[in-house]
Amino acid sequence: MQAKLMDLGPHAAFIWISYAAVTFVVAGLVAWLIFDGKKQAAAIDALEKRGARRRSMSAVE
Amino acid sequence: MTSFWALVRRDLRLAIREGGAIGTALGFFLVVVSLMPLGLGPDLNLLARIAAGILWIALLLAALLSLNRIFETDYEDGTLDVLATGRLPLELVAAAKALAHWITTGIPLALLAPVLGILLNLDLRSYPILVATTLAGTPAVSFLGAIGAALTVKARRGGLLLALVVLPLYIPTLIFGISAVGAVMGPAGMGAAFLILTAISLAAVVLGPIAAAAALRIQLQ
Amino acid sequence: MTSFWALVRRDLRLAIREGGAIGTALGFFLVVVSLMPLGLGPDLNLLARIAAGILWIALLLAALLSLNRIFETDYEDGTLDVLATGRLPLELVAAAKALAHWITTGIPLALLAPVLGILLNLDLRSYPILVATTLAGTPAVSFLGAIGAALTVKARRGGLLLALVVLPLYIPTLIFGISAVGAVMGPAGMGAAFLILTAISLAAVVLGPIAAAAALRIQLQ
Amino acid sequence: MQLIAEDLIIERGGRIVIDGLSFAVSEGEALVLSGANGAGKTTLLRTVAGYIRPSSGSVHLDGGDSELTISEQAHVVGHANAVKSSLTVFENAAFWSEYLSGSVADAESIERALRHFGLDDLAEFPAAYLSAGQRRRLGLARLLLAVRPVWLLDEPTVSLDIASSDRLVAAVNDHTRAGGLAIIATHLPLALERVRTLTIISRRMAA
Amino acid sequence: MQLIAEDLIIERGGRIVIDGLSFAVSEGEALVLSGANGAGKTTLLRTVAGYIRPSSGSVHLDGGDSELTISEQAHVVGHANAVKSSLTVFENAAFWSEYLSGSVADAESIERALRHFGLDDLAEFPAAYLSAGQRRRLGLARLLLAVRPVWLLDEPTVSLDIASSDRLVAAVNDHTRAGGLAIIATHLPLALERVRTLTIISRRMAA
Amino acid sequence: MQTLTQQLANPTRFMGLSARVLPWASGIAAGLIAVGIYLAFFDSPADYQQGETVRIMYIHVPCAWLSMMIYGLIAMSSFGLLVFRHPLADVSAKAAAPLGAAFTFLALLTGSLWGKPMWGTYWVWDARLTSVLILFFLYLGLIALRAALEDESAGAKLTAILALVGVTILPIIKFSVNWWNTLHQPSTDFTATVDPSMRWPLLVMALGFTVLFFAMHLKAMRNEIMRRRVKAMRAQVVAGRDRLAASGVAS
Ligand code: HEM
Ligand SMILES: Nc1ncnc2c1ncn2[C@@H]1O[C@H](COP(=O)(O)OP(=O)(O)OP(=O)(O)O)[C@@H](O)[C@H]1O
Ligand SMILES: Nc1ncnc2c1ncn2[C@@H]1O[C@H](COP(=O)(O)OP(=O)(O)OP(=O)(O)O)[C@@H](O)[C@H]1O
Ligand SMILES: [Mg+2]
Ligand SMILES: [Mg+2]
Repeated sequence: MQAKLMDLGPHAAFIWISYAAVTFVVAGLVAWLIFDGKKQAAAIDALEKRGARRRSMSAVE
Repeated sequence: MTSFWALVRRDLRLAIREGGAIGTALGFFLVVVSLMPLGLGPDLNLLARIAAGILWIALLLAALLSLNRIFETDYEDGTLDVLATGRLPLELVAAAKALAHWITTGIPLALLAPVLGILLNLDLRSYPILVATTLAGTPAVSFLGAIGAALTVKARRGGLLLALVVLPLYIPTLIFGISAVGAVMGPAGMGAAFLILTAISLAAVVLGPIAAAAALRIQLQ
Repeated sequence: MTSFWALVRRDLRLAIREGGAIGTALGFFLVVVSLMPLGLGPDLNLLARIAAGILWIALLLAALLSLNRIFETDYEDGTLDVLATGRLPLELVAAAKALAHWITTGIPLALLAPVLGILLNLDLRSYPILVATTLAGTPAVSFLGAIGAALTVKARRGGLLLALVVLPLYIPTLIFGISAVGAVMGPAGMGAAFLILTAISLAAVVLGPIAAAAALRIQLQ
Repeated sequence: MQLIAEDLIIERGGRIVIDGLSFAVSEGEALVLSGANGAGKTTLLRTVAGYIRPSSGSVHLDGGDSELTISEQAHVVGHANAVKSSLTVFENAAFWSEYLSGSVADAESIERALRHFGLDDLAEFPAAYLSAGQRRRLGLARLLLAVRPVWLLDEPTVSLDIASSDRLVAAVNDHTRAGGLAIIATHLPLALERVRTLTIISRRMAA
Repeated sequence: MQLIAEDLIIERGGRIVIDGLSFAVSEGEALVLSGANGAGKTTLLRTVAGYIRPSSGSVHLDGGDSELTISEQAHVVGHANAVKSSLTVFENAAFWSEYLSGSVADAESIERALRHFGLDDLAEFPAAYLSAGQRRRLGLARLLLAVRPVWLLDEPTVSLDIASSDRLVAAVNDHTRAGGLAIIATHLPLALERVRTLTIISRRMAA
Repeated sequence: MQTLTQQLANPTRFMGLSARVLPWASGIAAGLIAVGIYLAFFDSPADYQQGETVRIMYIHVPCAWLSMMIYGLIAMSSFGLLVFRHPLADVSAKAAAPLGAAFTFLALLTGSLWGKPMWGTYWVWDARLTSVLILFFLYLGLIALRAALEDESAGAKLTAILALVGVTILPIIKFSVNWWNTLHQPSTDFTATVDPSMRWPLLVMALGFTVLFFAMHLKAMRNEIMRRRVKAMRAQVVAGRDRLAASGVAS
């Protein structure tokens, strides 16, 4: 429908699919990052309630 | 049966922890399927024609790469000895391990089949049939493969040897597997090939564990 | 260097005793080459066209099936610990093992190349070039593969994982290997592809052991 | 219940290792196998467990469940521990409990077994993190995870510290006191109750 | 010659196992490491051998060949034996002799090493045929196949019968008498000469 | 500069700093991309050769650039881990891998979708396309290898080695078009060749995507640090119950 508004020629579908795919993937990544962040924060809270001291990350090696 | 499912669950868990299992299998299929054109030349018509072959070759490869260790690790760390003292007959032990193997390679391939379909420009309506064919044929690969794996338990770097032993067993599956997929893609629809493929799988599910268990008993001595 | 050759000889001996080595490799190549028509359909023209691809795919397959255990068995039975106490740098240990692997898979393939040539009706005079190309390209497979094998030593059923890790590294070899063999078979003769292939192999022979040794050091901890 | 071996002749790799051995172990009794390296202790145990078929003679269990083979009524702990490195200690134990008893494991009995061998602290760790002795203890914990009348132990004290050895001895004593029987191959003196010793003489080497 | 460890702090899997340990072992001396399972004996030995890098502190060998690392001057015998099943006993020994000494092995010295550990009768057998103790002895035979001043032995007596244990003790005594030094982790009392004991206290478990 | 790296080296400082930067970065990325899209669709002409499909360029090229840039970042982080044992280096490498895989996938996808109208096919096996595909597989290999290894510190270092081995692919991608004749556009010094009317939207989009990645990477690193904290705290809780010396847990 947009395509009629804005004439993108015979290959409009390719353009729309490209932009849609990028939007979809980026949105998915962002959603995952936010969800994951919430999950870890909740886990830290729960552990603090159980009495674990907050400490900096366990370093690699 | 508790023992049986306990074993299946343990093997799935090990597969996930030790080799990434389903994710790795998917990645592997993706790489192999997209590498084939490199080996065979980038002729799209040709590729479409041999799509079924590519599907099955990727599966056989995954099987050969993952089967060789299914009994070997258990043998080496003493687990097989203890498994043999269970009330579960060794035949069912072998069946449980083959089943776990099928779940970690056959199912990912079935999941990937539609993706491959897209690459090959397949008709949307044929996806369910494609998936069904893959699911029907792949058990044969795992259960026949178990025989080879059991036979080569003690040949410590037996990858090539295992391949040499099982590839001949795979030939019927390969032939009918390819023609079943081909039939799906062509106009004929699901046909005799699909039925034969299912029959082969059923036979493999029954006979594979029996042969594998016999081989394992000898290796335990 | 005594240590180096002692290690190469031991690995060859183990390969022969444990997996049949050269015989198995030859058998394996034959089976794969004769299975291809099953997977791809029996079109002789087509097969001739993709002969080079078949040759290389068979080699990669053999490598994937045999590489995964080259460091793993040594790790599991404690040999790697002791190898590390030798005066031979771990880089040369890795190189020795990769060399032994090349001898047991690369050389059989070179031996088999003329047989494949017969199957494909090749001109007799091109055999030496065909063999030379195979010999020039196959070291890359073993030495790059050693990196993957070293990285996956602890992933106990790492067959698929190893494949996923090394296949991307193999792609340049595959591309130039195929075009080098293709050039041999076609009118162009040995060309740039052959030189690039040799260059890749040389780079792999130098870099592979370094990366593999770094990975092994980490696994020894 | 009595485990009886009659006129066993056992070959390994074409050589006769055990030549005409008979013995019996009764309920409540432990039999210690001793003998030099290579005398045939492991071979004998694996024959009793049913892995190796003797060239002649037989092993049978009088008074056991006649529908089951000896190996189905026995715990076998061999040189290898049957421990999976990538599972946690608890997962390892839970699997064997479920597999060997054929019924879903309850966490408490698993924890009891782990506690007996001092592994309760380590329950959530991957078995890859265990030291050699801890790993051996995990292998031994199997003995307490399912009730089986016959215990076949091949050098169970390997890698164990003194405290753990004592715990093993206690477990064996409990087992025999409860009417089980055990055959144990070992090079070390163990403070077992109700024990007899069978010394296997090597047929080929003085060393 | 003296092996000196200073202020070692060693982590495994994110946990500190050895926390600030210093010790020294001189020429002609054997140090026995004892301690409960999981105390950190293997960890310490592997750190001395250079496999594990300590989080802090250092290990060095005074008076050794300064061009070589400690591990290049040491024999390491760990829990695993580094024996290849498909090679014969002699081939196994010959390979290690050649590899570790860097020169072609003469059959006689290999046979001497095998004889010391009572393996000469088995020289032509594939190692797959060995019993557990015989296999361990083959692993130990490596000690006599190349001359190295430092011996790092992790529970060397596992699976050995009494006669073989004595032979091992004799080998260690010969080694220290000739000016070598040894660090030996073990749970069993060994009749060594010139020995000191270092008991590692487990940081985390009583059991 | 010295102090900045030092500040960043400390995970706690990093958490504080990144918490302040993150909203700004996200906002700037959203703004730039919005402007970029406006420019791309309403303020730039169709190409005289390629017609309207040229608008795919405004996402294809940023994704393609990012795919390489992210791999470069992973390689640098890996180097930092292996050589300097920088505590955040591995967090950075681990966080970047899935993002890199995603952008590489998008570069491949948008490229194919552009290829169909331009070249008449979705895919050709030419040097640039193949090398980007290899890059994608390398990302998959990095992710799979790390996932398969139980021991996190060994896994980190092994993955770093693989990343450094794979880095040889970057120059191949970059120069493939110049070394071999391919269908694909050569890397241009595009200030010179691309018309300003297309240059601006492309630049804005490229900048927007880069900032977007930067923001996502920060967030992913924060998540990873928290994940490690959770793990350490879990071990600590277990330790408390089981007499496990609390100081034994790494800090
Ligand atoms: C799957 C297919 C494709 C892949 C993997 C791909 C990959 C890439 C990569 C990696 C770059 C960055 C190059 C650099 O910075 O040097 C790039 C840039 C570019 N691509 Fe593609 N591409 C694909 C298809 C296409 C198609 C079909 C077109 C248009 C006909 C196209 C046009 C461009 C243009 C114009 C640039 C910018 C070049 C520059 O000025 O640096 N690409 N592509
Ligand atoms: N798989 C095998 N094939 C052939 N011979 C074997 C095999 N296993 C063991 N033997 C031989 O059988 C004999 C008995 O071995 P066994 O393992 O039973 O000894 P053991 O008493 O358990 O010794 P150890 O105290 O060292 O464990 C040995 O001489 C050994 O060489
Ligand atoms: N690979 C590893 N990863 C993490 N932790 C480990 C690892 N190996 C050992 N540990 C832990 O480090 C501690 C010391 O182990 P180590 O193997 O050094 O003990 P040990 O003194 O040799 O015990 P044993 O007498 O049982 O051989 C143990 O608590 C163990 O759980
Ligand atoms: Mg024994
Ligand atoms: Mg130890």
